[in-house]
Amino acid sequence: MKRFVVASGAMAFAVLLIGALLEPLPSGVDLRVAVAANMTASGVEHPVTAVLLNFRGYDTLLEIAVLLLALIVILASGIDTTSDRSRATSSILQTLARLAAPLMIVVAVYLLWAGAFRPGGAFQAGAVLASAAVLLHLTGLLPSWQAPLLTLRWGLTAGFLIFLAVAAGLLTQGSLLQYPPAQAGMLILLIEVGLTLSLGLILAGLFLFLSRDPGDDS
Amino acid sequence: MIWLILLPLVWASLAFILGAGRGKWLAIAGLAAQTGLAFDLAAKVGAGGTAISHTIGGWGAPLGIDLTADGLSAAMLLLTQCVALPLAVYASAYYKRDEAAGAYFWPLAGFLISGLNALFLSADLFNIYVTLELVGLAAVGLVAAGGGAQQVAAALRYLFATLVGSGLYLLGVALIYGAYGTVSIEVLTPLVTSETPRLMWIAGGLMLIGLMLKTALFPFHFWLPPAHGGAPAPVSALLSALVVKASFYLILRLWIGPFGPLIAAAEWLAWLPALLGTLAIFWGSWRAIRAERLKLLIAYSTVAQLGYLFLIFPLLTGHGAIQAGVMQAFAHGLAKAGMFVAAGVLIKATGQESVAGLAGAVERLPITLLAFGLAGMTLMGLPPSSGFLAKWQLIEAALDRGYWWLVVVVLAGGLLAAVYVFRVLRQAFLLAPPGQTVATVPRILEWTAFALAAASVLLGLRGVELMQLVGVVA
Amino acid sequence: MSSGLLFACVGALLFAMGIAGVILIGNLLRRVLAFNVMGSGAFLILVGLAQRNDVPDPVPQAMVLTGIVVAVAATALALALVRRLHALTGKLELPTDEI
Amino acid sequence: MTTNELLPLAVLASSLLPGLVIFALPEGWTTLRTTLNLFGAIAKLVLVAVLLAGVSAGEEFGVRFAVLPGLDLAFKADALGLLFISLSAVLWLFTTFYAIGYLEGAPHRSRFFGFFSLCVTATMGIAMAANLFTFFVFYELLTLSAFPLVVHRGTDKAMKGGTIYLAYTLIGGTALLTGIVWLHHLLGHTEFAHTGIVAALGPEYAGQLKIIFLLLIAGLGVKAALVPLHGWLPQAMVAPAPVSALLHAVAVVKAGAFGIVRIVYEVYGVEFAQSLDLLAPLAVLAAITIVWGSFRALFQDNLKKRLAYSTISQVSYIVLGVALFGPVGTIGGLVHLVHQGIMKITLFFCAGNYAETLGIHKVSEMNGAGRRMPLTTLAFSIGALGMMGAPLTAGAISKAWLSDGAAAAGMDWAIWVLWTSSLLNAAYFLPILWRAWFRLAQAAWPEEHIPARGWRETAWLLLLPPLATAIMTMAAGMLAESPGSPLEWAKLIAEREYRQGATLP
Amino acid sequence: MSFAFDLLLAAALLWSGWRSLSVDRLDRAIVLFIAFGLLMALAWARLSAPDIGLAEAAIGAGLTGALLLDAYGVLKRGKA
Repeated sequence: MKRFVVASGAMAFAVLLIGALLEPLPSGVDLRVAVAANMTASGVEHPVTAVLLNFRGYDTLLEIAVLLLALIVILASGIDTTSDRSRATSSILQTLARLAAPLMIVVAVYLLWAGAFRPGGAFQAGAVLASAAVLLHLTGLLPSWQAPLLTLRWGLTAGFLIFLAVAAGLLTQGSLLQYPPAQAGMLILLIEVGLTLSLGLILAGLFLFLSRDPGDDS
Repeated sequence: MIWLILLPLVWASLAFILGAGRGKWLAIAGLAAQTGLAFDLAAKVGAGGTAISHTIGGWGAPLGIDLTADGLSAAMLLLTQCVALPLAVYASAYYKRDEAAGAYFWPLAGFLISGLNALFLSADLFNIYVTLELVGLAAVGLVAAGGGAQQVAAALRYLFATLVGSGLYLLGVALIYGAYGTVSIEVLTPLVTSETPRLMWIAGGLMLIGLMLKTALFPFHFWLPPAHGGAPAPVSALLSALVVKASFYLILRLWIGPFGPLIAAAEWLAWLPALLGTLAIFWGSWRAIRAERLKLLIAYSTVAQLGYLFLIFPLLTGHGAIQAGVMQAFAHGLAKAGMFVAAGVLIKATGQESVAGLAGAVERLPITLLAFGLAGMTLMGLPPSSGFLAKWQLIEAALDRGYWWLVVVVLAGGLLAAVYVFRVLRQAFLLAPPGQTVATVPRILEWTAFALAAASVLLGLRGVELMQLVGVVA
Repeated sequence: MSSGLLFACVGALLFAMGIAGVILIGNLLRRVLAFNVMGSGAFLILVGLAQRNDVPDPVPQAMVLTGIVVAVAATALALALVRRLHALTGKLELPTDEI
Repeated sequence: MTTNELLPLAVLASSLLPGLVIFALPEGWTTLRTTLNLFGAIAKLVLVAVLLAGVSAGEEFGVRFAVLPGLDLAFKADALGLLFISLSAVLWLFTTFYAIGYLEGAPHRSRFFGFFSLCVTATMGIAMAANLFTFFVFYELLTLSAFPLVVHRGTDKAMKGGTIYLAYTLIGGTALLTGIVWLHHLLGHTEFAHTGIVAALGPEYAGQLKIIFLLLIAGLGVKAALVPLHGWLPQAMVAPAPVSALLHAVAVVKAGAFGIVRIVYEVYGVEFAQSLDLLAPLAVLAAITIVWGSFRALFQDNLKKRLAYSTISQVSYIVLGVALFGPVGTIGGLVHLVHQGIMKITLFFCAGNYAETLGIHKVSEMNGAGRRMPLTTLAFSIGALGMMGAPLTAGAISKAWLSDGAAAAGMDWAIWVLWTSSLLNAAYFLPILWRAWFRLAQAAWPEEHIPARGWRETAWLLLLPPLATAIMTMAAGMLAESPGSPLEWAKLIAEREYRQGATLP
Repeated sequence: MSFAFDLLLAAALLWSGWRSLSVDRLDRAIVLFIAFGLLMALAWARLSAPDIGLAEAAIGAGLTGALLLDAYGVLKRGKA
């Protein structure tokens, strides 16, 4: 009964929504213009990066906080002792590794190549780093992390703190994250380096802390 | 005012770097500073008589993100810091050294509070989404932290509730951006008219439902009692006093902001929250009256008290409704925090979770029980207390519009509250069973509970400034 | 019909699918899947609707990037709790009894 | 802040501050606690004396604080208020003495005296409230702070009594609140003023005003124990004797009665209330209560319960006096507010003495008590005779004025009510006196705690207060016409409450 | 032409999404979900949002998938 009600409700909702989506919409604000107009002042050439780290950099700041937070929650929620070392022998995982490894290499290469002519991709870079670490771990090449040591904790928070410091430092310019156009590029680059490192560590941590087990203490 | 957001982020991450269970002094110092900032901001807003805003990155909406502090935001910020600071002091004494539950309390609490402050200040719908997630995940983490099966289950239930809630909200934001190309509240509000596309209605509905889910308004309250009733006392207090208020604040903000024209086009909409609020009051009180465990009783009382907040929606067209809502938010925030921490002391001392186990508590822990009583006074809405002022304003606003049944609901709710509050006090006044052992608890725990409860009562003697502050709109 | 709108509609369907899943599915791992599907739907709508005339708009794209990271954080958190629950109770469902 | 503003606050503080300090005191520090109590009580008496002098000299005492925009916490010490204040202040002093003696060595005394002082503070606030909002604040404060005293013993029986007490008073409070907010909504304020404030509203509101009046009286009627809202009072007699004495003979029930006085005279205005024909029904209700209370008292064997029903009946004399249109009735009612307090507290003190000294709780156990405890029994007799309205006692004065008032108001039936009540009073008091004085004592007392030593039939602290109040009873009766007596004060008030200067005999 | 491809992609997305929720075996569901993630990446590319595409591929499909699979592996052994 419940199934039926919920399913039909969801169906009806989807239909309603699609109907509304296909209606003609009023012409509101067009931010593309604003973005394009301010690209030169943003300190980067790639619009998405400009939005991500300059125009709406504050969102990103909080987002990193969310990510860090998630990691802390995972640490806080305690260690589960059910897992054991025989993971690497699981057939699915090895198939996945075989399937995903080439793809990831391709992605990483693409990223490097792309990074050559446009700044950005901190997320992608970090993510790929993390995924690489994960893959290594899955194939048994990288042990999972046990307790977060001081250095690791620094590494995890470094990117966030750098971002925070820059943001706060720029308060001298009048408001949070107000880059002076001249140094904007350099500052953003600084932030991105930090982020890439910490994002990589955090994303990897999400996995490596989760899959920790009392067995391997190397 | 930007520091209200940055400070907690800083001390939270530093506390994390310091390691498990450390950094309480950092947190308390930071919170003390924030409290000062919040008062300062409130004073500025109140004196200036106009909202203060901060354009991040100097871009300004719609391209950039704006922070705006009008009377409502300033008031909520004030409440947040004023509740969080005593709770921090309490928590610093509550968790034993290297106790699993407390290992990561400080970072989590820090992120939670920064999320709340950011939410109250933000004037950008998508940015608010991020803050919602920050608050929600931190809250879930606090519930789960080092807990047993029951807490983890409660945390999961809570997690999915809050994720679905923010998911619905996000979809709403997506539709709004699609329709108007902006997510800045100031820019959006003038664009919306009563003959807005259907998308806008859908967006409104989605956001409203999502936020009601996060506020645990009946019938979306299912997740709240296990989560608030199962968590450690300081956490329950934080969640009941502040977190649920955040999503309520957001509903109110959107209701009188961008979605105003839609509401005006369909007056009857205002009765939906009021109706649910009414049901919440009766159902929550009823469950509280029946509850076996003390903290569960308090959690259900939260369900009931949240109901009052939603009674104001039909009255928003009149005057004084928002004031009543804010007063209720303050009353419940302070009182419920006080009550939860008092319950924490009682449980710590008697080692019993059940209401029945309280017999004789009044002899052993008079201060804590006095705190519980004062908080109860506020929840019952008996004078002199902020709860009473809230009820008074609510009733008067209802009379202004001639909505008699709201008056009846408010008064009946007060009586029901009396039933469950005195159910506890009565038990505590009974003679102690022979051979009952009571562990000694740090004095500071009792006194923080008392301070919070007393604050909720004393506010009932001087509400003028607060009400004037709330009167300040952008 | 522009591909933007097309994917927006797909997003709508995915969102509905996901939310129904979150409500109905008891198995927590599947519920996590459903939540992710739901999120993807919302993201598709955000970008697709904004680009309904197929002109790329960086702002919603940046928002979606943020959203994806938030979503993965939430997912990891959820999985951690699920595993914790499983370690404690050996179950993959939430206890149905309301306390 | 001028002295005239500070004085009312000082009156509140004189019991509030000692109370708060006492809460914090460790159980053992008896001396300090006692000193604080007595200091507070005496300080209050002095302050009240100053106020009395000032008001009779026509000075205004008052102060107000804004709680919300357009909502003030306001105090004024006017003639009517002072009537109640001075009564409570005087009796508080005696009761404090009595309680110290009564609770010697009992547990939780800090708690007891703390809440006790809170109750007195609340009573003072009620008396000095300058608007209905303030009145309500302290009215509910009284409800709350009395609860721990009712359940002080912590037994299941006490809990039952306490719960019933709460159920009645909280529901009554809700009705009262409804009326007050409604009124505030109509008028924009609820300030008390001579000759009333609601008359300004105009005829089209008559219907609403009647309903509001009903709500207000219902709310206050609970504390004033008007039939059928009286059920809690006999149950609340489980409280220790000093509590019954001060709270249930004086503070709580009087708070209700006093509230009715304020409503009729200073909110509705007695003439306006008459024009809405609200007074006659009130009078009828009072009459019913008077007769019913006395009638029920006949069948109570438990001494305190019998006194409780007698209270129910006697308090309604006040309401009746208020409801009798015309200054004479007013004076009768007001003066009875004081007289009933003095007499009834005497009776409760004595009842407490019997219980503490000889373990007597039942009328049937009273045989020969008079021989064993002559002084206590003498005081008891005076109080009882006063209740019956015997000559030379305070009761006689009240009854005389009340029946004159009834005649003046053309409600002759009320006179018959008074006579019936007096007869019933006699019927339930005289047997007690007869047993106490003339029946022979049975072999042994139920449980004798305090042995007699010569003249000292019981502890001094238990003996002196009832004697003092008994003497006051006689004095109030015999010196009624002399200046400064309750009667004179009541006349002063009555003159101010009637628009056309009152015509007094 | 490209629109036809879009339609195909849309259909694939819906199908994989639906199956990942409805298929009875959990491991299949997870693999399907990873496929879904990769298809999402393609969709992003079609929406001229390469950044999201990369992120989706790396994070959405890669990391989430890995997390899910790992959890699945542990839980399955926990059950057995």
